[in-house]
Order: sequence, then C-alpha cells, then structure tokens
Amino acid sequence: MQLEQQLRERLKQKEILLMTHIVLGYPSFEANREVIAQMVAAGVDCIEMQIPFSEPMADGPVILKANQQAITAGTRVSNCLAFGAEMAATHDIPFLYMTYYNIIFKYGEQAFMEEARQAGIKGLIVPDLPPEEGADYLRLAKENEIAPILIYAPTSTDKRMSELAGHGAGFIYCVARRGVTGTKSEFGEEFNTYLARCRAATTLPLAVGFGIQDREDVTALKGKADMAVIGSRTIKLVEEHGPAAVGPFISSLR
Amino acid sequence: MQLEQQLRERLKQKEILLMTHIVLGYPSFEANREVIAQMVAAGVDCIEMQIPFSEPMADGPVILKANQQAITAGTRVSNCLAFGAEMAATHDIPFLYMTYYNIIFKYGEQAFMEEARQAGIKGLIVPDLPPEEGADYLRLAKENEIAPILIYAPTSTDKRMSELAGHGAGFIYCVARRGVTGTKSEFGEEFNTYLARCRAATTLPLAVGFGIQDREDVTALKGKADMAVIGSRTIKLVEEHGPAAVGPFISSLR
Amino acid sequence: MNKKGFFGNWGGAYIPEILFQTFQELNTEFERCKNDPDFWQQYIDLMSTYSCRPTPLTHASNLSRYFGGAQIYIKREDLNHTGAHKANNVMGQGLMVQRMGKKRVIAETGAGQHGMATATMAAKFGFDCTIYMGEEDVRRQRPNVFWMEKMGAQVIPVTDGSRTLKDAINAAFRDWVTNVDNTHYVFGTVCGPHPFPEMVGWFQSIIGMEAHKQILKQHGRMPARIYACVGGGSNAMGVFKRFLNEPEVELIGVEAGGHGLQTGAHAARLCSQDASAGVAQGYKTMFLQDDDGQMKDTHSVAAGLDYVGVSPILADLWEQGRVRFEAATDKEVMSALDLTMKKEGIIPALESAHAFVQAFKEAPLLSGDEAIIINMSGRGDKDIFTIAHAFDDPSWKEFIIERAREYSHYS
Amino acid sequence: MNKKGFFGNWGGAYIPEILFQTFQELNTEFERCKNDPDFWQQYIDLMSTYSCRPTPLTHASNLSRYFGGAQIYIKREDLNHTGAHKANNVMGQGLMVQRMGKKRVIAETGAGQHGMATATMAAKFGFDCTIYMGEEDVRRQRPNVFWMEKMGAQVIPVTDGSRTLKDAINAAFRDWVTNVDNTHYVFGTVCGPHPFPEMVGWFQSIIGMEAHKQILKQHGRMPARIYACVGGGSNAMGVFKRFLNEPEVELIGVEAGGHGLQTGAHAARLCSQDASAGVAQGYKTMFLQDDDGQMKDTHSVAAGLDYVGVSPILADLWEQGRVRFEAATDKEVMSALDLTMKKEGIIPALESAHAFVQAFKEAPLLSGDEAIIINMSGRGDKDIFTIAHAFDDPSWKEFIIERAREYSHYS
Ligand SMILES: Cc1ncc(COP(=O)(O)O)c(C=O)c1O
Ligand SMILES: Cc1ncc(COP(=O)(O)O)c(C=O)c1O
Repeated sequence: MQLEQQLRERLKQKEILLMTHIVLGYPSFEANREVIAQMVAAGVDCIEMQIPFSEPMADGPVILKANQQAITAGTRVSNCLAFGAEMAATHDIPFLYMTYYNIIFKYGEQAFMEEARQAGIKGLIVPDLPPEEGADYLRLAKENEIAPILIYAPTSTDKRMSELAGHGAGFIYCVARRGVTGTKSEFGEEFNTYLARCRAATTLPLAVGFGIQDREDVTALKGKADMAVIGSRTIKLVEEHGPAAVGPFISSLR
Repeated sequence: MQLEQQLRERLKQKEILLMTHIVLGYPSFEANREVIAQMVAAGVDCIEMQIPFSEPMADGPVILKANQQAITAGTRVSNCLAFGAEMAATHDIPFLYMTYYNIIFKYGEQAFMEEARQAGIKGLIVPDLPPEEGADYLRLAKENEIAPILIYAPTSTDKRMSELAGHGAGFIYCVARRGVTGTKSEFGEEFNTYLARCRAATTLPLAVGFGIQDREDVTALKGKADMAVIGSRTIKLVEEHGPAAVGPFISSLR
Repeated sequence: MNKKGFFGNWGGAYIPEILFQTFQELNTEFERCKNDPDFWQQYIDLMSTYSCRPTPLTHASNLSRYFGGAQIYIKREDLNHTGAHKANNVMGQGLMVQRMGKKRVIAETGAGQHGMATATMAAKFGFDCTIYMGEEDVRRQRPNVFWMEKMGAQVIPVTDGSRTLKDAINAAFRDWVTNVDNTHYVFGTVCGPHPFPEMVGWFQSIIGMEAHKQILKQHGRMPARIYACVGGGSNAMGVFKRFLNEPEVELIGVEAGGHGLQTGAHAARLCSQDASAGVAQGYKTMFLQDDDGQMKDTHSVAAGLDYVGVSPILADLWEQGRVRFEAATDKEVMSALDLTMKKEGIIPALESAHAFVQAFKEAPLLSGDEAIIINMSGRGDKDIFTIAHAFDDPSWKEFIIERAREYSHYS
Repeated sequence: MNKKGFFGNWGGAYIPEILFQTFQELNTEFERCKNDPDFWQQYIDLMSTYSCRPTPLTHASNLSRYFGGAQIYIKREDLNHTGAHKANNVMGQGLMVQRMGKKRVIAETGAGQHGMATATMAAKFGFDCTIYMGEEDVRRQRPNVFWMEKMGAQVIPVTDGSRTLKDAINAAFRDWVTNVDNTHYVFGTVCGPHPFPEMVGWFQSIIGMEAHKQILKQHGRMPARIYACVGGGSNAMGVFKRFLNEPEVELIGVEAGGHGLQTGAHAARLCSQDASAGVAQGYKTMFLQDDDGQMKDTHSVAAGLDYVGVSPILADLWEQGRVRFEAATDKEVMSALDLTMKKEGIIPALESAHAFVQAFKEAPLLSGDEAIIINMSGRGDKDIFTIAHAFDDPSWKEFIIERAREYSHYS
C-alpha cells in the first residue's frame, strides 16, 4: 500500500496523526531501535529516519548536533539503509527517510531508490531538493513506489503550492514557520491562514512540522492538519532522560 | 689677543697643538672643572666646551649620550656660560664654545656673543650652521672678536673650501672623515690629499678632528696639521677611569 | 543539460522551499539589473569613488627580469577599499539590496575578508549586518573581527562542524530561512545556489574588463596566460571572464595544495583526485567529500582557499578544458610571498600568493615579449598574525608575548 | 628675507659641512626634475600603475546627512599602495635617487608608515635600505617592522633621546654623513633642510591637483574648506598646495592636541602657546622647546603627529594667516574614528582622524550646498594594536594573551 493510502486509513481512526523524527546512528543504532519501539508502541503513525549529513543546512542546533555526532561515531549510509530495512520489517507503520540530497546523489539515485523500495521504505523527505532540480529523483521515486514528499513554507505563494502539489506524493510537509527545526512555533491567525492556503492547494494530506512541542500544539492542529510532526523535541528527550522517556511523552500528546 | 694669533704663538714652541673637548655638565661641572685643570696642566693648547643640546645631529654615540645626560641632570645654558667665564678667567689657554645653532639662536645671537666676549671666550664651533645661513652670526662674532670657526669636510670641493675660508676665523676645523664623532679615522693616502687641499685653500691654521685616539694618530698629523682634536676619547676615559686619568693620557699624546 | 542556473553539469539552486520566493525575487532583480545599463554605471561610479577602481595593472619588472621569461603583470585588487577583490561583489550586492528594499544583510566569512567587506558595505548603505564566522576562524582572525564590530556588524562565531567557512555558510543559510523577509544573504563567492555564481561573477568581471584594456595599453597585445587563485573562485572568474572568448589566452586557476596533494591535507577540488561531484550548500559541483557524500576537512595556510566546494562555473570550464587547474603548496606559497615582497615591494595575501607560485613556475618558459597577468586578489598585511607566524618570526613572538604581559597586568 | 630655501622666516638648510656637496647635487637634480615635464609624467605613470592614483574622492553622504551641514568629501590617500600618502613622496624620491645613481636609501620613521613606504620603494627600485626607528616606536609598531624587514630593509632601533621620531631623524642624519657618497636620505615629510620641504611638497601636491579636478567634477564648484592633519605637514601641504591661490577656499591644519593643550602633553606647534622659533634637524621653524632651546617631549595617540617641529612652509602660511591651525585631542580622535567607521565603513589612520575631528566640528556650521574636503592621509587598519588598545577592547586583549600563551609554550 502506498504512503498516502496508509495515512488515510489511519486517519479514519484518529483525529490527527503523529509523525516522529530520529537521526540514525544518534546516539547509536541501539538507542534508535529502542526509541522506535517505544514510539510504535505509543501509537506513532509514521517515522522519518534522518540519514545524517555533514551539512544539514535546514536543521537547527539539536538535529545539527545529532547529525554531526552520528557521523563522528562512524555512521555510514549503508548502516542506515540496513537499519531502515530492519525497522520497516519489524514495525507495522510507514517509515520514511529524511536526508539531504547529496546523500542520495552520491549513493546513486537509482540504487538508493531500489534499496529503499526493497527495504519497504514508503517515502522520502529531502529539504534541499526543489522539484526544479529533482526531475530524475521524482521520476525514480515514483517508479519505485516511494512517495517524494514535498514541502510547503509560509513564504510559498498559492501558485507555487499548486505547482509543488503536482510533483509530490504521500503528504505535504508544511513547515510551520520561517526558520530551522527546533524552536517553538506560534499557531495563531497567520498560521491558520497559511494552513488554509495549503489545504486549498493540494488534495494530499498535510503534515505540520517545526517546533511542535506538546499536547497543546498537537491539539491546536486538530481539524486543520492531518499529521503533526515531532522532531527535535524527542531527540532532546532521549538526550536528557533516555529512550524510556519517549513512550510516555508520545502517549501524552494526543 | 685673537684666537689665530694665540695659536700661532703656541705653534712657535710646539710641532703640533692639542685641542680637547668636554661636554659641559657631564658628568658634572665639578668633574668638568677637574678635567680641564688636568688638561691645562698636561699642556693642552685649546679647549672646546660643548653646550649640550637635545638634538646633537653631528655627534656620535659617546658625545650624544653625554649631551643627553647633561641635560637630564639639569644643565642650563646659563650654567654653561657662567662656567665658561670661570674657566677662561682661571686658565691661560684659549677656550671655545662648541654647540648647535639652536642654543645660540634661542639665547639671542647678540646676547650670546656679548656674554661670550665678556667671559673671554675666543671662538665658536657650530657644526650645523653653514655660512649661508649664518650671516648675522658671522657678523656678530667678528664684531665681538670671537672667531667663528668653520669646518672643512672630505666632501668639500676646492671651491667650497676657499669660500669657507673667507668666512672663518681662528682656525679651520678639518673633519677627518665622513661620519660622526667618535670612531677611529684612517690617516692614509687619501687623507693626506684631502689635508693638502685644505692647506691650499686657507691661510688659517688647520685643526683635525674626529676619531683621534692616541699618540700614533697625533704623530701622523705632525707636519700636516697645526692642531689635533681629541673628542670622545677623553670623555670615555673619564667615564671609565675618572678625571685623574686625563692628565697622563694627554701627556702621552705628544 | 542546459537548465536555468546550470553551467554544463554544474550549479543549480538546491534550496529549501522557504527560500524559493526570495530567490524568485532575487532572480528577477538580477535580470533587471543586468538589462539596465544605468545600474552598471551606478556600480562603476560607486567603485570608482568609494573604492579605487580601476585598480592598476603593475608591471613587475624586477620579477620579470629575475625569471627571465614572460613580462609579469600584476592586477592590483589589493588596492581596493578593504584590501581585496571582495569589495567588488559586496558593493554590487549592496546596490541590489537597496533596490530590493531590504534593510539587513548577513554573510559568511572564512578569512574575514568577505566579512570585512560586507560590514563595510553595510555601514555605507546603512544596513543592519550579521556576519557568521567559524569559531576557529574568529580565533585566528581577531583583527578582522575587531574591525567588523567597529563598523557596527555583529559577528557570530559558529561552533558547528569544522567551525570554518562551510559551517559559517550553513549558519548564514539558517539565519536567512529565519529572517528571509527583511534580510539578504550576501554570498561571498561564485558558489551557492543560482543566481549567486552568475551574479557574483558579473560584479567581479570588472576586474578582467579593466585588465583587458590595461594589458593592451601597457603591453600592446593580449596576455599569454592569466593566473588566479581559486577558493570559491570569484577573483578567478572576475579576471577570467573577459578573456573566455579569447582562445589565445590560457587561463590557470591555482588551488590550495596545502601540505601536498598526496597528503590529503589540501583544498584542491579540480586538480586533485580527491573530489567528486556532489550537491551541498545549495549547488552542484566537485566537492572534497567521502564515499558517503560527507564533506571532508580541508587544509590551507590561506583561510580564504580552505573550502570544500568550488564555483560551478569553474567546474564547467574545467570540464570543457578552458581553464587549467594547478595547486600550490603552503611551502611554495611562503617562498613566493617572500620573493614578491623583496623584489617588488608588494605583499600579496596568502590566497593570492598561490597564483604567484604557478606564474613563477611558468614565466621562465615563455619568451620576453609575452605577457602574463597574475590576479593579486588581496593584500597580505592583514594576515600579519598568520604570515609572521608562518615565517616563525622570533621578534614577532616576543612582541606578542610582551603585549600580553601588559594586558595580563592591567586586566 | 627671501633667501634660497626659505619660506618667509622659515626653512633654510642648517646642515653639517660634510653634507654640503650632496645637497648641492640634490638641489641641482631637483631643479632639473622640476623643469623636466617628462619627469613629472614618469612620476604620474609610476603612481598610477604601482599605486592607484588618482585616489578617489568619496562623498561621505551619511556623515553629511548626520551633521546636517556641508557636503563632506574624503580624499582617499588610504588607498595608496602601502596605505598612506607617504607613498607619493617616496616613489618620487625613488625616481630621483635612480637618476642620481645612488644605490642605497635611508629613512627615519615614527609610526612606521614612512619606513614601510621607503622599504617598499627600495624593494621596487632595487636599493639597499636602512630604516631608523625610535626603540619605543619599534616596540609599539612591530607589525610595520616585520613588513619592512620582509621587504629586505634593515630596521635599526634608535635608543637615543626620547627614542621616537626626532631621534630617528638624528640617527638617519648620522648615517647620512657617514655614507653620503652612495646614500640618499629619503626624508619623510615637508621638513628638514632645503630642498626637502619643497621637494616633498612637490611630490605630495599630486593630492590637491587631483582633489581640485575631482571636487569640481563631483560637487560642481570649489570646496569651502579643506582639512588635513599636520605632523610634519606633508599630507596637508599635499592637499593644500593647489588651493593656495584660491582665496575662497579656507585651509585648516589640525595638530595633535594629545591630552589637551593645557596639559603640555600634546604636539601642537602652531595652535598652542607652547612653541617658539628655533633651528634643529636642519631647518628653522616653530619648535616645541624649552627656554634654552632643548626640545620637549611631545604626546599624541597618533605616532605620526608626535613630532616637535613642523613644516617651514606651513609655519609661513600660518604667519601669513593663509592656513588656520586647530588641535584635536586624543579623545576626540577616538570618537571621530568610531563615527567614521560606523557611518561610512571607512577606517582613517589615527593621524588622519585628527582632520575628521575638526571637520566634524565645522560641517554643521556650513550650508548643504557647500563642500568640505577631508584629506584622509592613511588607513587605520594597520594601527590595530594602537586602536584596539585605545578602545580598550576586551576580546582583543584575550586574543593577544591567548596567542602569547601559544608562543610561550613552543618557544
Ligand atoms: C584575498 C583573497 N583572495 C582569494 C580568496 C578566495 O576566494 P575566491 O576564490 O572567491 O576569490 C579570498 C577569500 O576570502 C580572499 O580573501
Ligand atoms: C597616515 C599618516 N598621516 C599623517 C602623518 C603625518 O605626517 P605629515 O604631516 O607629514 O603628513 C603620518 C606620518 O607618519 C601618517 O602616517
């Protein structure tokens, strides 16, 4: 089943879905394994696994540091792909890879997509690859039944949103605000207008990410977005309280 | 009696005359007094007393330092003039002042000359005052019967020497070589040619200075020059062995 | 491929969606400027009254005689205001920022030259200014930081990654995506996402346009070869551009050979075997990266050449064979610097000295009626801390120790 | 009096006999050069290919707006090769030395700018070079010493007297009388024995000749006032000369007020009550001296203004009332510097900042259609040690202390 369908199935039972983020190899694959198990048990609907890159331009301090430490610890792309396959085989929720384009480009787009498909990966988020530069990528993703998830930003015009909608699949990742990952967002009037614009531009489900921290934030998104994305917050949690803290946190969100 | 005559009188008894140099106020007027007494007793024929100046452009390290220390110790021009008067009254040899032009200029040329005459000073050596810039100085000196002693250098042309001769009185101070006071000179072939040129250019007695250190140097000048000038050498002697060493040193020179 | 923003296989605009709109506006404004002869004239006027363009072309007669070959001419970008070619780019972008009505500029800086130039431009245009500089570089280049601050800029030490230029670029992008509405990112070289390579190259092309006129006037004909150091590639593109269509002029880019190409401790992307195609910092080029696509640490005595990527325009000219690339080692650079100071009384920046190295190797092989041009991208006297250190000058060390003693007493 | 080498009551050549012949030759050569239009053309060519003449005239629009009075223009001598107007003089003398066939040059230096410029010129012309510099100044200005040495010059610390500029001049004269046959003394300013004041003034007059054309072109008419700092007076004479016969242009020389004219700790010769006529260092002028004619210690934050004498030409123009003299205190200088950096992105040398101080005081009193010119004699970035120190910058101190720590470890 393709990603969009999977999410729509889940949306029948839940008012809002949850997607979480982990950085592969940080602090270790061991920890990743435990964290993911906790997340799945706590009812997470989708997990994006970031393959670390040395130049994570769009990430804030928490994820940036996680990327760097994962690489310093020796995390290789091949390790990440093997781990992704293991997770997809183990847990019954959709898994995505999130990474920067160079990782895929350098691996070989074709080879990357094929391995990802074989591993059962459902989608890809690549924040530095606009569709203008990603013709091959988009084609290969679709050929391999992997959803190329595109991103909307508050600065995107209506026209741009429609254009992106035509290239994307799975869902649209709506960046909640200007800036990088990791700081709190405000979900006020302006945000609502933005989200309404997003909704009008696409029929794909909408995920909202950047700075979602707690139940209140998730609640604020109900009825407006289809999925809330928890990124830096769980990484910090693991840093401060260990993997065991993740399950209770996720459970507290909805 | 005027300076030239005085020297010519002395030249009747001696093959070569000796002129010595002291820096007034260095190391103290006390020491100056004692050194001069020793010099006179040892048969020196003429003494140039340098009134210290803060910018002694033509002097080498020894005399330069003496100038600066004399000023730092509080030596004033008025002290120097009083001391000069005392010496001229005490000892029966001609005394000269040597200084830079600013000291005279600032004191007032007229006033300076009158005081010097009253003090019985016989001549003046001002190394930074060529006759071109010294019309008033030359006139006032002559009016006050003080010999304005001019300088020849190895770089002076024959023409220049004749010109200078016309302005000077007392004797001509022939600088032995290029450079400043205090380092040894060579009295070789080139020097002899130079001295011959000096002799040809003037009827005034010739004194030779800069770097005369010992009996050998003085001997080398006999028959060529009328007076040998001992400068830095005695200052160093006083520094190293005290005023008492001066008499024996002077006696050893001829 | 012949896509917008690509030079052969290289370039593009690999940017986060949040910047898409701002790049649209930037592209539009850039097109407008390119098609507006008044804009170029305004730029020329600014550069000739605020900086001292045209910068001279100096005939290095002593060096020419010393090497006994080609006549060596030096294009004097060191005489620009702020001491390097970086001024050309920032002043041009400053005029564009003014037209776009933005009030704040940000920039990355490695050596500090581009930061200095941007802080200067911001003071002149009355913009707020934030400069991102790797913590390591802040430590090494305190004098530049001092001046930037005095000019009213805020200098933020970047503590991520290798704490050098590429990390400062990432940090600047992070600022930009946060403050995109009022802020322009003054990219410092002919790299980054389209339109930066083309835009920076356009402003820098003033160098070659002047040099072209000057060499014809002073030497009477085209130069045989032109040498420029290549960090990002902006001074090289600047001097090369006017000559690209003059096939008799050979163009040579000189990269940082560091401790030697064999050692891995260098920053040679195009003339070593160590780089491969990749996409980072918004563009596609040859990067010094590992098999996974992670960027490697680079090394050069010249902070301004110590960078993992290289201009996509130069990557294309390299692939086409139009520009030849060579490397100069740290050691060779120090002796070229020494010789140039002694023979001509000219102090090239450590970056620029790389170009001198290769020119000195080749000058003897040419005949005396041929001319070569070395682009002297900047002056070295700002690098006193690095240069005196690299020459291991004992009096310099004493001086620093004595100064520090005074400061330790009174503080 | 209207004697050769005198300007009114001032000037002359009070030189030891040993130098008489060499001054004859110098005078003859100077006369020849003055009467040879080819020589001036050669000088212009050199300055426009080796340095970047004409240096620009920058309209300081932000400062003009800030003060709300006259349009402020800045003549950019900082953009000269070696960073100050000193280059004009040394390159000119270099050409003369070449004509006279001498092979060695010597110079005094205070701040180090003239030493740097002379060392540079010597490298370019292939002369041996010795620079005399007060020990105190060597200590303060190590970076300049480093570069002079790198350019092949020998720098001799002078330990006599106050160990500053005037003592370096005396030391240079001592060298000259010793090595007169093969050596030329490259005097650094419009002081010293004739023909130096006139000769240095002639070479520097290029500043005002350019500024005259530029202000007419950029502002449309003559400036109301021109400001220049006055150490020896060479940059001031340089910018004033062309305007001396333009009675509507007021000329203002700004001396070092140090801690204040009342404190005695300054170097104001013409605008304080502390100087009197005297003769030293080969010429007659107003000196800061005591009643006996002994030179006093002077003080200025700007080493290049910290001098007991002043140009005889300026003393004459002062006596005639053609040039007005003012003083700027160290404190005023630091805030003018600060303001200029922040408003215009320009870093004046501490010396030059004195001229800015007075211009800033007077600009508000003039109307917006009047122009004033400030001669920016040099750039301040070389003064980092002095300026960062004077601003009492804590990060700078830490930086120095950390550097010293490294050096203490390894040495
Ligand atoms: C003087 C100088 N030259 C060269 C460079 C390298 O940059 P580019 O290759 O863009 O000219 C720099 C960068 O800081 C620089 O400061
Ligand atoms: C930058 C600068 N300005 C001014 C001066 C003062 O000299 P002058 O009055 O001869 O221009 C100096 C002297 O070193 C200097 O370096």
